[in-house]
Amino acid sequence: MEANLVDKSVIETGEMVLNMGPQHPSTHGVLRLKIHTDGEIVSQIEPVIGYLHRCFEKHCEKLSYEQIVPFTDRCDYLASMHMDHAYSIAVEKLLDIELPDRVEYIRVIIAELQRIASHLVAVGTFGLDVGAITPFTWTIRDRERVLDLFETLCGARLLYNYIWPGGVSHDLPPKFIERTLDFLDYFDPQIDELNNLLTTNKIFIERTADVGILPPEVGINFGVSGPSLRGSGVNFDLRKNEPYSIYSKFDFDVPVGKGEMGTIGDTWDRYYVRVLEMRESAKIIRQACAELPGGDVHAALPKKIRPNAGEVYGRYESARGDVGFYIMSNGKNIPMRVKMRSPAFCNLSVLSEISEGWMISDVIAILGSLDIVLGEIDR
Amino acid sequence: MTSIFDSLQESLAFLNLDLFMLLSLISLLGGTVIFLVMAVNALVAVYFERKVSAFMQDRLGPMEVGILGFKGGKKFWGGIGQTLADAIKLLTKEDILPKSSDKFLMILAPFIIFSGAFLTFIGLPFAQNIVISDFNIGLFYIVAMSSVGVIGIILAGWSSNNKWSLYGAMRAAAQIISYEIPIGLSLLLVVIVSGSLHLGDIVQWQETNRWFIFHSPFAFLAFFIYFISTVAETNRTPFDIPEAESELVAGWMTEYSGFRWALFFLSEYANMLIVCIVASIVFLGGWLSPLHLINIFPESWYILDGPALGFFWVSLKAVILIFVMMWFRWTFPRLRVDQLMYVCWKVFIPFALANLFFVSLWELIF
Amino acid sequence: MSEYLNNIVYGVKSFLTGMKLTMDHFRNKKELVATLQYPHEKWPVPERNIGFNHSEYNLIRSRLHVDIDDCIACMQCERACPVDCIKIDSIKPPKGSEIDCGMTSNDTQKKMIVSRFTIDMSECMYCNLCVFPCPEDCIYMVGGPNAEKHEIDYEFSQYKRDGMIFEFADATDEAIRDAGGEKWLDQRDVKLAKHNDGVELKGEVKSVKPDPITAPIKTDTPISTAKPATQTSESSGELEIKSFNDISDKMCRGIAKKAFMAAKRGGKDAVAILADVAQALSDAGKMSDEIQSILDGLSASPSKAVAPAVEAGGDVKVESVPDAPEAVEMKEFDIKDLNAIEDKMARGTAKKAFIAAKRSGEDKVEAVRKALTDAGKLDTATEDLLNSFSGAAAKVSAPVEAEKLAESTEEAVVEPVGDLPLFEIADLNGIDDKMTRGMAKKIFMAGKRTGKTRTEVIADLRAGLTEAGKLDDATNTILNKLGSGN
Amino acid sequence: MTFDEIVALLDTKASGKTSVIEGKTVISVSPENWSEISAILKNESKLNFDYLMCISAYDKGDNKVYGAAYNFYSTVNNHYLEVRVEIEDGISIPSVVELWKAADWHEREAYDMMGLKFEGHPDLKRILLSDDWEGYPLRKNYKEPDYYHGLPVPKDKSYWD
Repeated sequence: MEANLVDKSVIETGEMVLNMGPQHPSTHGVLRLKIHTDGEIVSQIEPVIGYLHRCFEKHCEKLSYEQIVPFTDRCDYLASMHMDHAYSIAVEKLLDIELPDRVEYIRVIIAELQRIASHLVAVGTFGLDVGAITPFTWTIRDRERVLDLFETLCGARLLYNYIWPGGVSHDLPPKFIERTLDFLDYFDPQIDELNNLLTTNKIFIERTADVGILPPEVGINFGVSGPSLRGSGVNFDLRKNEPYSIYSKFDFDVPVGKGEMGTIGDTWDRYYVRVLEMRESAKIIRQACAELPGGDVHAALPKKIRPNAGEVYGRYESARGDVGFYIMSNGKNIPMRVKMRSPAFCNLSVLSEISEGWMISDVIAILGSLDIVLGEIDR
Repeated sequence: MTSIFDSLQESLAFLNLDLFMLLSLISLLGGTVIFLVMAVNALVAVYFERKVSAFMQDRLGPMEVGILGFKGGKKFWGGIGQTLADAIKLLTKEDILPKSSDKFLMILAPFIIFSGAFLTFIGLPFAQNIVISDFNIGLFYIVAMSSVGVIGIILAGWSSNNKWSLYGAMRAAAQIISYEIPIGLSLLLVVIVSGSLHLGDIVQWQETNRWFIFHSPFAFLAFFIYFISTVAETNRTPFDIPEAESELVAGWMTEYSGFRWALFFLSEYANMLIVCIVASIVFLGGWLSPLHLINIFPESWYILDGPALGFFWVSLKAVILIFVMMWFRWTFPRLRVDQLMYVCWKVFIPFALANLFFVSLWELIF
Repeated sequence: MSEYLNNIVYGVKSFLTGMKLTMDHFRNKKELVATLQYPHEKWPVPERNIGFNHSEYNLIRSRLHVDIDDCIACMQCERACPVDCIKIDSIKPPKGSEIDCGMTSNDTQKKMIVSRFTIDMSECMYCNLCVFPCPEDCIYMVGGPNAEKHEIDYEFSQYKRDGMIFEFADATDEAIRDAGGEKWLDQRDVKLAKHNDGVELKGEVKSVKPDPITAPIKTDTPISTAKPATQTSESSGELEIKSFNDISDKMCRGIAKKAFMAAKRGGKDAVAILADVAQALSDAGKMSDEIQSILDGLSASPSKAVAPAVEAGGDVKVESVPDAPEAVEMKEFDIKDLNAIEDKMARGTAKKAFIAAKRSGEDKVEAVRKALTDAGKLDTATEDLLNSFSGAAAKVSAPVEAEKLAESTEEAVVEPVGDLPLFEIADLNGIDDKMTRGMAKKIFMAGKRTGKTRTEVIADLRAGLTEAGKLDDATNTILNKLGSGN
Repeated sequence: MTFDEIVALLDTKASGKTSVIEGKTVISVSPENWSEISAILKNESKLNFDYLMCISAYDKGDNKVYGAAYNFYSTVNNHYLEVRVEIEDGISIPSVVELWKAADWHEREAYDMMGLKFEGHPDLKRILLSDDWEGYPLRKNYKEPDYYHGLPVPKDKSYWD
């Protein structure tokens, strides 16, 4: 009798394909996720990228080495300084330039300030993803102060074109160091506030701990890097393991996920690593500011960049992870090939692996904890 | 306790209308009053919410729009005309119905939600004699009517023909129906103790004894269960999973715009007002002054209780509760849908049932 | 159980901590407010405003400015720009002439006249790269040493994209001519004309020519205005329901539209439709002079979809469109205009003649007319079309030459907008004869390599095949098909 | 391990199948040997290249030879290696997705941008460009299309030049 009530041919059960994006509040840009769901449970995720593809690598084949710098800015627009720095380091490796000390110190200070700014956005938007709005505005408020510093430094607030191959475009403005230290003094208690408001909140922990666990070996196999990998307990930071620039001079720790609230490598760990890294960055900035030497920042700027034929692979620890610039030169002033290994590209590729079996809300949280920037993924 | 309905009937008697006409006239007047209350509430509450959120987030909130050239003061009252401007914008916006939506249901849904809130106001006293119609079973009526809205939500989600809307509707249905239970159980406590479903009688009980929240430790707990459940019932953070703007875009409201969306908004804030007024009447002594917290003061002190001040006390208590709701919203992250159910079925309902049992014992013993 | 309770206790504790924090911010902590009330308060300017040294340069990236008096046209900034948003043209006075180009503020003798220095700020990406190479320090982001002269310009906006192109060169035409820049001036004028042409088009497809016959003017209204000529519809030869919008009376409009729809559904042609409409209106007793004139106007040029219509009603708004008639006259006879010809065969013939005429430099209109008459395909509609151009032809000749000149000097030839993409080589497989097919493919490849458009390639094919005597009917049909885009 | 040690080790494991590009610290492998060599790189405990940093496809500019440069890193042994696999147009390279999941998207990108085909890749399709894109943009002989889906591609700024 009951069998007749339900006509199975009419009422079908099955998976639903949900298109999250390209326009969606939580995809952090124009990312599209094809989500196969069974009710709220996600069974398969297929990220579709390329909506922000701006032909960075093709551009590079038409532009001289100096002119590429503004375009690297636009790859990771939340950590432009890191992109500049990574590219510059690769080109300098190719040119074999020795930099003045002052340049290196300035670069480190700027890069770490940028790391703070970038992590503030990452942490804030992660809060937004799990529904907490106030932490986001607080972090944006603090980031604004970093951007103010950058504005006095080079006149721009988002896309700087500041770090060049061979040096930096301008010397530090007067009082920059004082203002930076002021900012750090102001900033330390703000992290505590953030922790009280968000990090230790019970709902936040419920939402993020034990969710989207990324085992370290899977992370390495997928090429995940940066805070996302360190959240899984892998102590790997290029600043420590392969110190470039002058990072070997500074004393700082590499925070890794410890699974304090759940399992090692869960979403909460990835989030908390970023919070801790901000403190470490502040530590580095203080040391660098104390030791900042004098000198001319333009001493090593090459008149014309025309490297010998050859190639170089430069690695750099950006806010999102391991940026690589693979530059092939054929002896002209225009590179033959510039390939950018973008960290968020690899980080995103692991999304489908770690978020299957979780709910839609968790997918958002996991995506937020990977801290992707679409400009960098699509290039 | 006389109702507005009764007093209007008396005062309009001189018109010598036949009964049908008289009743229609009174209903019309009453309806207008309710609508005005809802509209003004939404205007004020939205402004209030914006300012509260802005100050909690180190911002200033709306500061530019004024009314007739008056922009308000420097800080809190700046941009006083913002919500009015928003309302005008919403009413004049293009009305969009998606091509493949179920048009009839989609048009119908906001009105169902709206009438759910609207009808609830009929039995809701704002003060001793300020109630449209005074029911014997006022509490029961309010609880029943405030759950009508969920039908509209399901219709809205279904008819939009949008997967996000559908998710929102399903979540909303599950959530609202679940949270009806702890709400009902907490209110049942009051009914057991005071022995009446009539809101006037419940306040009467509190006048002779004390605020109900201080009746016993269990009543104290019941108040919190009730209050937090109503936060969930009105779909507000941390329980706003049907809307969940970071997950479901805008949940069941995704495809709505303009006037229809404004109706949703109106009813959402009206629901907030309703649950807060019910909480203040049932648990916090209604139109009684704070002196009734514990009735130990001499008789002459109770001048604060006059009928004129009743409205003031009710609204003050309601406003404080609304502020707390906003405070929640701008502090907490959002729960996940299964955790929401966990909180309801594994925390609130066991506690509410235990409460019920112990309060009954309490009544037997004391 | 204890874990359950611990959880609840921890939760409540953490909630209270959070709520205390937000309450703190709500009540005090006003100094943290980050909002800047923009039009009333403005961003403080970083205080580094001393000189032009790289170390002292005040760094605001707001807008590029050029002190043109100091510019020596060394082109360094143009070369440095990654997005090509700077364009500099300069004219060097001939040797021995006595023109003094002036001195820069660094006491450098200028050797050239800067005839053009344009910066397109809508393309600028504020990278500051152009500032550094300048030997005379004359290009900088506003806010530099001349900050008092040029305000820091955070907020410059324009209604049109063109408005973001800033011209800094101030050399007069006289000066340029004196310095021997006639050629440059001519080229510039051609470009400007081209530009203005584009501006008038407002992005619409250039395929259908506007009606040169003046609009049917209603006798009893004093002034009537032709709507902008660009308002042509792509579906030529068809009456549109929009045409009836000019009828002022609502009732009449409704009746007319209803009749129109009915007639259209019946598959009638334009004249029959109009007759139907007129019939319906007079049946309803609504026929007035005004409507009659509108209908007359429509029937006079049924091939023009939207006849430049009369502003109906008593009060006529005079929209001054001064350029419109001129633009109409100046429009050049283009091969795409021939697409308006209904008959496929006739269209083919016409196009062939057009191309031939274009090559030999004859009058295209006459050539087409002749070819069509020879083929016996010249019907009234086509005649009208051709007539519309014959008037313009004389005036067109001058710009055509100018354009040719421009073409010879410039690489970039504007591709006609709206031309179909080049078809695939496989499309030629329909040709039966092997020899013909091979020949066609060869011609196709040659055309493709030189980047010709579809119509050009087809014209080439036709010409080539005819020459070889291989153009039979079947092939012709295939080519026609390709030409019409399917 | 230094580069020379790695080369020596590879010589003992698979002699003759790898060669060092002159003047560079880069190993060149032919596509037919690549699957064997890649397995050695990953599984040999002394090498243990567990981290595939990047696959850069490149075009030599002669319209014939394309290549992929693999940059490896070992998080355990802390050493680097760059391997190049060069092919003529049309020949496919064995995929290494089985060994390094990171290769999945990188190989798709190399296919998308440079038209390298990877044999054994589970789902080799375009990643950054749309599926119906024609040609491989990073090839030196790539010509931008005049039309995309019937829309003309604006290439000149007629009013501006």
